Amino acid sequence: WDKLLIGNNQKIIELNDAVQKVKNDQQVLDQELEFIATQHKELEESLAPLEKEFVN
Amino acid sequence: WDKLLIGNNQKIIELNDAVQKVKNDQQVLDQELEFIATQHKELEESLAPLEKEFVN
Amino acid sequence: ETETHALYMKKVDGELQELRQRHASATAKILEHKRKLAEMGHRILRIVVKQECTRKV
Repeated sequence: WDKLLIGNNQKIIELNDAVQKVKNDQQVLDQELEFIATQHKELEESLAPLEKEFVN
Repeated sequence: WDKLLIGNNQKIIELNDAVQKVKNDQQVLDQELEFIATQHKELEESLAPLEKEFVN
Repeated sequence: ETETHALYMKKVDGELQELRQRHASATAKILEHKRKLAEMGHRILRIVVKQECTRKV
């Protein structure tokens, strides 16, 4: 029992670290997504006048 | 030992919350990625006629 | 109780494994999106250039 209890305690610490790492990785991806959204907006904005001219 | 057990219990509850949150965040991230894919497709579709007209 | 803990942590281990896989796939998708955006930016630029030329002629 003792061994299992101590092992669990150790494992909890490891898992907490692992969860933290996944969280950090997600944050990086969130930033990337924001970057993509900004770029996409820029492209749309540069496309708008072209389309306007095309229609006329 | 009781203290350790209670501590483990508490930490596991916290761990559970953290994992749940990370899972939800990943879900949101995946949805955002799908949304971006749709947006890109739309942008590409509006590019096509312009290219046909101007770039030959 | 201690055994339940051990069992639960095994489950968390598996969930983390799955999350890492999803993360890897999301990273790949993001890279692909970035590549696509760069490509579309290039295409838009080409249209702008051609349109400008047409206008001057």
